[in-house]
Order: sequence, then structure tokens, then C-alpha cells
Amino acid sequence: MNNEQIALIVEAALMASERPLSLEALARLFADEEPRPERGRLLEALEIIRQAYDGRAVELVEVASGYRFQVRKSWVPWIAKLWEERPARYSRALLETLALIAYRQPITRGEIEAIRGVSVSSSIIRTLLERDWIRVVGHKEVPGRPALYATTRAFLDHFGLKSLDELPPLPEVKDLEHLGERLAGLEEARPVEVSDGQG
Amino acid sequence: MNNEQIALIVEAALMASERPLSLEALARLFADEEPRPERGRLLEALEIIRQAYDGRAVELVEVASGYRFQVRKSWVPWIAKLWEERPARYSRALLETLALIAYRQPITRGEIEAIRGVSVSSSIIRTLLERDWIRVVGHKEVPGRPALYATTRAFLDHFGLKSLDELPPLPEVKDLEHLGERLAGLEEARPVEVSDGQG
Amino acid sequence: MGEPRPPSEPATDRPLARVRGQPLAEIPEDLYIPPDALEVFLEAFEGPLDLLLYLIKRQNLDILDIPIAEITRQYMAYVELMKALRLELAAEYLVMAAMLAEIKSRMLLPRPVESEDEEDPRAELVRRLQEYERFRQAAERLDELPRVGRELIPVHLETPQAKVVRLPPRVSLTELLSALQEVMARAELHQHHRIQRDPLSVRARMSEVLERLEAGRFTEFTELFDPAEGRAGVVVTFLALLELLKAALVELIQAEPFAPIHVKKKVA
Repeated sequence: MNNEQIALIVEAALMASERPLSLEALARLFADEEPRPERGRLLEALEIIRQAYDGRAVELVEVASGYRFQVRKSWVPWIAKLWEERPARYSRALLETLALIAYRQPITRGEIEAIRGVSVSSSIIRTLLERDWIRVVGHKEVPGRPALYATTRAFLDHFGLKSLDELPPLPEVKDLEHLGERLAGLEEARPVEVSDGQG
Repeated sequence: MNNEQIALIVEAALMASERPLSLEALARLFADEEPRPERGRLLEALEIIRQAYDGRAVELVEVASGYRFQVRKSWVPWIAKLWEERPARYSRALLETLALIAYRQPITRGEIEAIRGVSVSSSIIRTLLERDWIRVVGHKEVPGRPALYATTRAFLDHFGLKSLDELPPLPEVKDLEHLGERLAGLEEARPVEVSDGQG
Repeated sequence: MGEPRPPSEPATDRPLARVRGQPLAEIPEDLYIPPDALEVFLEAFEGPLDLLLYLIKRQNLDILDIPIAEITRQYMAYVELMKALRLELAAEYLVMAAMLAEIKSRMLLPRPVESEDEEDPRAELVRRLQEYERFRQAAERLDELPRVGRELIPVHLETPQAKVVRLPPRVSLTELLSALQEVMARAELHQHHRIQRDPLSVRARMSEVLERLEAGRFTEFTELFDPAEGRAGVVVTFLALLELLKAALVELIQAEPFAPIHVKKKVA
């Protein structure tokens, strides 16, 4: 078996393995070979591989427990989108809270709770604030001075609206079926992929 | 951004991704680029990669849900030692059920049972659903509205196929049209033919 | 079943199993497996069609020429064996036994010459066997296909620097509105929380006005109006101010008649 063949087998193993492979683990691949390639030849094979991947997007590196292929650092930022995860969806409670803030702004948490008939968790308010969809526009002069919430420009951007006037009036909302067509038009007009972090 | 750079980013992504990447997924990597490389340039990049890996231990392949790197088949036997466990064997019941869904989709469990002549255990259906090899694509409009099953892209990916057309053709055991003649021939060979006097 | 066995059938000396108290001395003639492997062997069948196909193949028979009497006899021998070995005998095997017996009886019966269009009683069985055989073979071929973890090893390299970025979910306007619709339906159940039809623009303007008012500082009334918005805009701002006053969120201060009016956010 020549060095090129050994190198290809080692390469296949390193590409297939989920963890780094030590020289001993690589040597075991050739357990049935006669003669078994010794340590020196394995190191030569690793050097052949290293050179073959010169200029490629992945490289052979040595780490504590052995050898492995990894994506070259310079290309990692380019593929960061691979690890973007979108949680499935927001809870009904969050959407209801958001809808009430949109239609009844400025509104306090207590007022939202009175209409919804259930309490609004702090985490919902926090999520909406962090998403920059709502903000505090003042405080109601009643005991406790509760915050008054209103929607933001980022909220309008996300829903593809120029202003709050473009939200369908309440009576129409009651009749969602008829609203369907109008909404379809609105949603189509939205940009395909808007980045979420509008300023 | 030139084609070589696009190719390197695509290469990095395919090497790092857990699952095959579609052209759309690859295009998303360049969402912030101006201009965004269009489909044709991505295909060119894939071709550049394919050629760069000519003669290497891994190759770029296309499967149902996109592109992936995999170890060239010729080197797989050499690295089988990396896995202590033998690859799982599937029971005949599972394979027959899967074959029926693959070739006769969409199909109900009752229809599978009618052809196999035995009941299909729930655990087989569950296993196939959990592996994401089959999914429910609808319900048959008959009493009980049984689920209609079809295979998924993940099923094709698992078998390294691009589409259902690439499945081996369903074996033709005997020409069914032929059956009539053959049976007619048998008729003559049958013993005692008694007229019952109707003629 | 009580059918006499053909004289050619080989017999063994010791009983293989007991069937209804009677020793079963013979292994069905094509069963060339050690008796202690029987259970495994019988469990390997995927059902009555599979067993029938096995019997037919063992005798090198063309499916189309199945000698029903012979096959039925062997099939029943297996079913008896399964019972004797207390294998869980699926109902399907018994249904098939009944079907075979029925075909057998129909083949023995004389049939009117006229009714030539009447199908050979075996035809339906043959069709089912053939259909099953196709998928039995298809399953075998499927098993032979290269697959991930066996012949196909996809590459999935580690990318140590990569971090999972969680993106917030997207919400569609329809989702938002259907949430609102639900709240409204609920709110209408209790009268006092009826949602009025305030013009949206007024409520939006209320937010804007509040925002422009710096806490504790007076803002001139006229500054809140933008003549560029035209009459409608001015009216909306005015209504918004009235609403804010009503809600005790702002106060209006006028030092003397006809002096400039100032607006101030209420402070506790």
C-alpha cells in the first residue's frame, strides 16, 4: 500500500469521524494490512493530506485527542447563518397582549389584564420590549403609576405597515373572513426577508 | 465576490452542515451580499467544488433535500472499523411497510395490511414517523378518515437518492395480464366436468 | 386436518410436537431445518402470504399452477405446528386456512359448463400472492440500497467557533388579528370590558403626544399641533389631548385668559 492510498484512507476516516482520531486509532484502520504502516508513514500521510487541503475551506488540525478536519476560521463567519434558529412561535398570550397594545395604546398592564381576563406575565412584556415592538410612553397617574405601553416603528416595520392607521379597524377584525383578502394584499407587499433588528 | 470565493463559502457550509443544504439554503448564506449571487452562480460554485474534490476521499453529491459531502463509497469499507456497532438492521415487516409506502404513496395503513395480509404494528408506523421517513399527507375520505402516508425527502436522503424515480423499479413478478390465459388453460386440465343440465 | 398423508412422505421416529394431545411425528416434507430451530423459523414468516410463498418456492412451483390440495395440506401442517409450539397464532393465518379450504372445496365441485366467465377460484389468491411477492422483493431491494450509516457516510465537521443564534419568531398580521379577535370575543362576555371603537389614529396620537411631553416640563399647547398635517391631523391631535385629559394623564395649564396654554404630564 503506497502513501497516497494510506493518505486517502486516513482522510476518509477523519472526514467520517465525529471526534478527533489519535495516531493509534488511525493505525487500527490498517490492522489487517501486511505490513502494517508504522507511525512514520501515518505522519507522512497526514502531511500529504494537510498539503492537499491547502487553500480549501477546511483544514486538518491536531488537537489534544488527535487529528480532525475543521472549517477554516476565516470562513466561519460566512456560514454563521447555518446556526440560526427560529423558535417556533409566540404564545397566544403574547399575541393578544401585543394586539391590545396596538389597538388600545397607550395602555397599562392592568388594563390589558382587565380586558384579557387573565394576568399578563412580566416575561411577555419583557419580550415585547426587547423585541423593540413596544415601549413605555409614560405613566398613568393612578396609584402605582403603571407604565403606559405603545407600539414602535419597528412594530410597524415588521408588519409592513406605514402607520397605525393601516391596521384594519376593529369592526372589520370581528369579521376576519372578509378581512382575509385585504390582509393577503398587505402581507404580500411585505419585503421577503427583512432583518429583524430594525433600529 | 468571485466564483472561487463563493465556492469556498459553499464548501465550508456543506462540510459543517448536519444535513444536506438546498440551493435556497445556500443562497441565504449570501443574503447580505450586494449583489446576491443568483442560482446560476451557485451551481457554478458547486461544479467548482465537485472538480476540486476529484480524486479525494470525499465527494459532493446531490440528494433529495440538497447537496452534501459524503465519503466516497470505495473508501467506506476501509473505515468501517471506526464504528464498533454494526449498522442497524431493519426488520422485514418495517422494510415491507416502507416499500409499500414508497411505491404506493399515498397509502393508508389498511391498504398496506390488505397487501401484506397481516396487520401493521403501530410501533413500525411510529418508528418510520420518528425517523422522519414518512409523514401523514392527508386523510382518506372513507369512514374513519384513515391517515394517508407518503415518504419524505429525509427518506430519499437516507438512501442517497434525488427523487422517487431513482428507486429501483417495482419488481414485476409475473405479467398479470397473462394470468387469464394461463388460468383458462388450467380449466381444461381440470377433472370431471359435469353439465348440470342448464344447456 | 384429517387429510391422509401421501405414502411417500418420510416419517421420523420421535414425535416432533403434540398437537391436541396427539404426537405430531412428521416434519412437513419440505422442512429441512433442525426441530429446535423451528420456533425461530416459523416466527420469521411475515404472515400467511409469506408462508404460502415459501411453500410454493420450496417446491419450485409456478404460482399460477398452485396445486391447492397439496399447498393447503402443508399450510395446515404449519398452522398446527405453530399451535403446538404455542406461537402466537395471528388470526390472519386462520383466515388464510379458511380461504384455502374454500378454494379446495370449490375446485372439487362440478361446475356448469356454461359459466365460463366464472373465475378460477384460485385467481384471487394468485393475484394476492403476486402482489405481495412484488413488495416482498421490493423490500429486499430497498434493504440492499446503499444507506446512511452503512455505505453512505455524510461529512459533518465540527466548527468549534460556531454559536447557535436564536432568532425571534416571525408574526403575521393575520396571527395578530386573530389573537385580537379572540380577546374581543372573550371581553364581550363580560359587558364592562367592551372594547370601544376608538379611531385608531386618536389612540396612536395619544402615544405620540405623551412621548413628546417631557415629564414635569410644560410644553406649549400649540407646539403639539403640526399644521402640515392639515385639518384632519389637528383634529386628531385635539381629540387625543382630550382623551389624555379624560384619562388624567396630562393637565392643561393656563395662567390667565388668552394666555398660552401649556400641557404637562401629570406627576404623582
